[in-house]
Amino acid sequence: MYIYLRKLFAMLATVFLVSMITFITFEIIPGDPVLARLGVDADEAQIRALSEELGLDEPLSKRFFGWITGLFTGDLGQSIRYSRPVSELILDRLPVTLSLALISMALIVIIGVPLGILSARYGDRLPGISISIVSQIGMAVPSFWTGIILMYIFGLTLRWVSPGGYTPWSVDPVEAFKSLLLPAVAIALPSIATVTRYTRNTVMEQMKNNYVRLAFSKGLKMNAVLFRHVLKNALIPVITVLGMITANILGGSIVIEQVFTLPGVGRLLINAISVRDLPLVQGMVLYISLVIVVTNFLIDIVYTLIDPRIKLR
Amino acid sequence: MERTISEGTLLQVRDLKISFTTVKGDLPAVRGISFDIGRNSIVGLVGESGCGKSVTALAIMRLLPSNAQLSGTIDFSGRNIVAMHEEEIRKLRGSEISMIFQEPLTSLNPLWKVGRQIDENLKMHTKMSGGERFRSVIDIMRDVGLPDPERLYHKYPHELSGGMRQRIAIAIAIACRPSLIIADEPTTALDVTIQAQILQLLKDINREKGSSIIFISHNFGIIREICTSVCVMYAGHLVEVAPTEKLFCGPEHPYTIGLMKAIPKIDSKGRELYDIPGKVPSITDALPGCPFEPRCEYAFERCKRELPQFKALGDQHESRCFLAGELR
Amino acid sequence: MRRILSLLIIFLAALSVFSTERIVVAVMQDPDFLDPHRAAASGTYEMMFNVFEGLLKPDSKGNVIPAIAESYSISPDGLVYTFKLREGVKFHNGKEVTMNDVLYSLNRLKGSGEVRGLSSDFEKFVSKIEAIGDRTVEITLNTLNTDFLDKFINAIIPADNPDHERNPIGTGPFKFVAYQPGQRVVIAKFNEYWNPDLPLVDEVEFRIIPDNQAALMSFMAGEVQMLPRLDAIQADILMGKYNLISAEQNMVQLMAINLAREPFDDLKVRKAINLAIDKEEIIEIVANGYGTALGSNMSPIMERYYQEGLEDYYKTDVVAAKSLLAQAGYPEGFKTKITVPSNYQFHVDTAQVIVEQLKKVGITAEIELIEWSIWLDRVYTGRDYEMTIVGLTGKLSAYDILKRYLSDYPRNFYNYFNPRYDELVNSAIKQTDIDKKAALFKQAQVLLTEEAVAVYIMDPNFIVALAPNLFGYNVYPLYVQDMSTLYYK
Amino acid sequence: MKRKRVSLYIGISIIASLLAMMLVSLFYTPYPVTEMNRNERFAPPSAKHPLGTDNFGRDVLSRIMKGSQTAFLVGLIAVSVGGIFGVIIGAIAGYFGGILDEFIMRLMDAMMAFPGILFALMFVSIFGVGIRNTIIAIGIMSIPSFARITRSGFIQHKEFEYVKNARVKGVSNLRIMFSHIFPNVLSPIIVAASMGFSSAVLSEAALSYLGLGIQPPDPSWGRMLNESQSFIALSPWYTIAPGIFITLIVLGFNFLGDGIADLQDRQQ
Repeated sequence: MYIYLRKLFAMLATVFLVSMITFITFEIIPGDPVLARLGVDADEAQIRALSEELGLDEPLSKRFFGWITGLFTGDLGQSIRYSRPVSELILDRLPVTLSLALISMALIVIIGVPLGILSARYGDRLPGISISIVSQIGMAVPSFWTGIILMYIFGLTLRWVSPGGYTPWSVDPVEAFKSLLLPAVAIALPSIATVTRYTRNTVMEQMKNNYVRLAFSKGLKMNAVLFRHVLKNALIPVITVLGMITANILGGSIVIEQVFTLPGVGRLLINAISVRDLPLVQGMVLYISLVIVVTNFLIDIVYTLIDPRIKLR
Repeated sequence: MERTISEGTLLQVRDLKISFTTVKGDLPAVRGISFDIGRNSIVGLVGESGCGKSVTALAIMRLLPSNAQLSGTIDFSGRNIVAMHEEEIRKLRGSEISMIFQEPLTSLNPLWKVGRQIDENLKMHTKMSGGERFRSVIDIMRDVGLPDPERLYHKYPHELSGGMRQRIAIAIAIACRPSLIIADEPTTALDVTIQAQILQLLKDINREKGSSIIFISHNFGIIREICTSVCVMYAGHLVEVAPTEKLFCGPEHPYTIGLMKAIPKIDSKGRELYDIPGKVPSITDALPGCPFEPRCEYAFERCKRELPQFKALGDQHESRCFLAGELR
Repeated sequence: MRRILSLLIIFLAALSVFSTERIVVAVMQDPDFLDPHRAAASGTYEMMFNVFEGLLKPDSKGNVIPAIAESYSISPDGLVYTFKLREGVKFHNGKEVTMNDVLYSLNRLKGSGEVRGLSSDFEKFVSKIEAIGDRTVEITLNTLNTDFLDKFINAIIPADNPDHERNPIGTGPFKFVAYQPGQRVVIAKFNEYWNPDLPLVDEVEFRIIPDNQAALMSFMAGEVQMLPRLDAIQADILMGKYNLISAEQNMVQLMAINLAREPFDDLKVRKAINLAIDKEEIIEIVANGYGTALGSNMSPIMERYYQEGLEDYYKTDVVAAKSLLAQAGYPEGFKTKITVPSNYQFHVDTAQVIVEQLKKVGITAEIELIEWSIWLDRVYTGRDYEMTIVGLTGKLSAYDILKRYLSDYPRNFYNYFNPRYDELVNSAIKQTDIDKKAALFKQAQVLLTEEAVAVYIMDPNFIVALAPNLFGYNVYPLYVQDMSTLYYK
Repeated sequence: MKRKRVSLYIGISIIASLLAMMLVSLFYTPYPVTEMNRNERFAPPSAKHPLGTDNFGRDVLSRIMKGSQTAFLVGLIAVSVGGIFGVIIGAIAGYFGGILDEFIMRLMDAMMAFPGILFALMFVSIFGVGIRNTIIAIGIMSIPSFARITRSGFIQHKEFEYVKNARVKGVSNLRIMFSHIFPNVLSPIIVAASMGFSSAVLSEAALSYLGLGIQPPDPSWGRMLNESQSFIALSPWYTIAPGIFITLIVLGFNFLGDGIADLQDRQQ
């Protein structure tokens, strides 16, 4: 039980570290949130009113601890740019980014892993070569370029999906899924290729082991050996890559949300940074670091589930 | 020399050739060997590493890599394994013929419980229900001398000692009561005390379960301990076949004689160890005549040109040498 | 029974969907404030123009016409403005507009007691706001400001509304429905609008799509029916298939020159730069021809105050430019930097054309892209730049446009301090006679041109694309989308 | 066997040709890279302009050639910065484990969680604007991915016999890590490198949007891809050209990496 406590502490330490860096960064990079919001035509009286309301002149340490204490009561503070609670803004857009991440992660695992195994099995023969070439190209194509092309083909010419239109899950799940599928594919494509290559490499490596020969000597078919014995052993490095891919998906979704005009957290983050909306950026960095820290924690857990030799340290 | 199939023979190998096609051309690993495995006998396959004994074993199981070429016949109770379809031989693997490998640590799947790895065999080849299989696995584990099988069932390979892991491998091999077990140097990686227990175990299995065993090793001491008859291999050829005691008391082929001399004796303290001159020919060397000719003391002109045939020396003792029977 | 009832409701709702006429408009940014007195960004007024009205409101010609006020009069000395309230004007919450609301709104702008006002013009110029009976209000200025009339388009809002930001209430043709940050602002028809025959559609959604390529795609796919501020290049793509309307948008794109920096304090250098730059080429390459060349800080759409002919004052002349540079002591030219905000591709492209043009006279200009917030901080406030390109959105009052160059203007980032110019502009604002006032503003423009304070490039035309069946769009000389006159046919 | 060398040859040929183009562009391009031509805007690919012209009438081929300098610069420096530090950090964390590993991994999580764009903004505001600093920032941003992959490789391999044997023989930890374990962990790292390369080239594009990447009018493939986006309907070739070249250079390094990894595997 002690291990889990230590892990929890480590996770909180990371989140605290990231939040502190964010605060310090905002002190370093120039740019005044009040002017960024009101723009060039702002009237002096309006600038004064907003600056007083935001209280930006308080010392850094006071604001940081104010934010931390607020954290415990679940209050992430007020967004400077939108004058709304940060938590409300994030929760409003979380479903898009989360469902986008989940769909693309599902695509990556469902397509990437089997493809990797197939290309490992038919290594030198035609299917093996063609899979690896396609996966190479998939990895190389810039994701927002694929986004534009997909949008062009399915949005404008084939009209299967309405570009720029996003219907929330609560309104119409089918429509919501349709509008998220294309962007999810654009995000997933490069990562599918990566997972395919990883799985192929690790499966081929595992095939050299003696336990594979033992499995064959038991009279198992090739597929049975691959999926019952080799796959589980080959999954460990693949899962590490999946951990890393979560970070790419979060990063990738920023660009893809822009191309498909999806109201996700990614776009909000870019916007918040450019208008120096510290509380909002802080809230989102918190959310992103939680997602990453939790995913990595889950990965460590999955390691121990798969490989009894590895203990949770 | 034609051999009739007597009902006492389980496996008959006739003129088995195995070569591997590689970028550097075809490498002949086994250059035509013939031998028989009698029912519930333990036959030793012995020779220095690289003589083709492991490849022969894998050939019997048809587990050679895709670039291997097989010719000749391996007759297993009426059916030629070499000609079998993959589906056919696959049904035999694990049920009729099974195999034990050398490396206990790496030959078990590290991520599976040991019990389940035994159970998989039963699942593949029997119609037993889950409960029956579990009880059967426990019995088998007890047969191979594993303490407290109920607890051990749920352990993982890395939690067991080398000896115990090899016992699990043996349990896997005997799960479906195969008629033939191929043991490829099963005790080499174990220390002496455990080695003796494993050998005793194999002997018990052979006696009680009636499975014949092909025991592959380079250690004559072990061979003498466990085998009923021995085939000596050299550079892809079979050079001498004989019942165990006959081979150790009266080896006929120069190579076997040399090997016997090389075995250090208790009373040979202080005397220089004998070593066969020269080195084992590489797989790519063409060997027109007798393969052992370059290192043979008794070699003469004819040995260079012609490959000697087997000469029967009575009581199933044969040697592939022109001077067979005249050397001592 | 209950099941049939619910089916009926769904059916009715479905029916209403068909009958409600909706227009989806693509806009670039979120509103900065929904509270009208605190909103400053032009992008906000563009939308909320449909929700709020002041005592007066602008018409499509750029004049101010009565709205909540029925009529108005200005005292001979130009100091006292008297407004007579219109009968039966209602707020979106159904309540009638009372004198108390008018006073509350005007005082909120002027500020009362220790609470500072939200409009520095009201704070500076207004001395007294007085109600006469419950239908007339009188506002007295402390000094003469003939452009002050335009200030009365500031919104009148209900005094008893606790949260103007989350729940904005006005008197305009549309009432506020919802705002989802980063996604959309939705407004709907206000049935009790004082002008009964407006608006013509039931609902308008301003959908926030910052990426102009994505906006174009949504428009072509029919997701969006109106695309204001179309990218000039994209206009060619839509030409013919959709109806496009383009006009000057009263915006001045200029390349500001930091007069406090060597060598730009020398008039000859600034003249040379103006002579080197070919505005026609910039308009053709960057704005795809959709632009009107300028000579000074005024767009021709402000007809009454616009000084013609200044755009040809510096006819492109490389030889003359080089000789001027030589006279100023830079025969070989010099190196300089053009700082441009990175998120305005239009200005970035302009800078790239200018770099090529300046090369011809020996000036090697390097482009330095900086992020918008840094630009506001370093250039607009800190005045730490050599040359920069920016677009200033138009205002109804000429004074508001030209006051940026006054010596005492806090954001005079040109560092232009010319008492002659101050005198011209400050006296113009005091001039009640329109013609005299216009003449003074025109002289001020000539001064800016003669002194080459900046390079006045163009008024980039405003292009709006409308769905084929959408009609009734009026172009305004300022950042406004009047949705009340639009209808489907 | 044959297939392994095929990917090596494809990789080498693609990279060689792109490298040749880049070297040529150092001193010759068909047209001056920033020369505009008013009446040849959006010209389709022709003999005169093999890849057509952009919205300023500039020759796209010349800009692609010049842009290749940035692509190689950004890709190689970023991947080497990220790779070297990432692998070292990952190796230490994976090999030694314990508290050190815990600390390093938490630091990596923090770096991964921190938005890259914010980091680049901060890095550049401290160390000054310029393509050099932007590239280093991109490099630092890719350290966590290398570290994580190397660590997982080291964790797995340190359990193997050959490592235990080396320890028993008294070989120093450093030698074990870098001459024994590292070669066995090379192939996943190479895959990470090619992945790092492509994301580096694309982050330059994203950062150039914030004014941090290559300053115009100098071209970079990322920026060209970004800017050409709004002309996709009018002159699709202007969008396709940078897209293809970015794909090509990443593909080239992928195949190269794949080939090296396989060659290296086969030697064992």
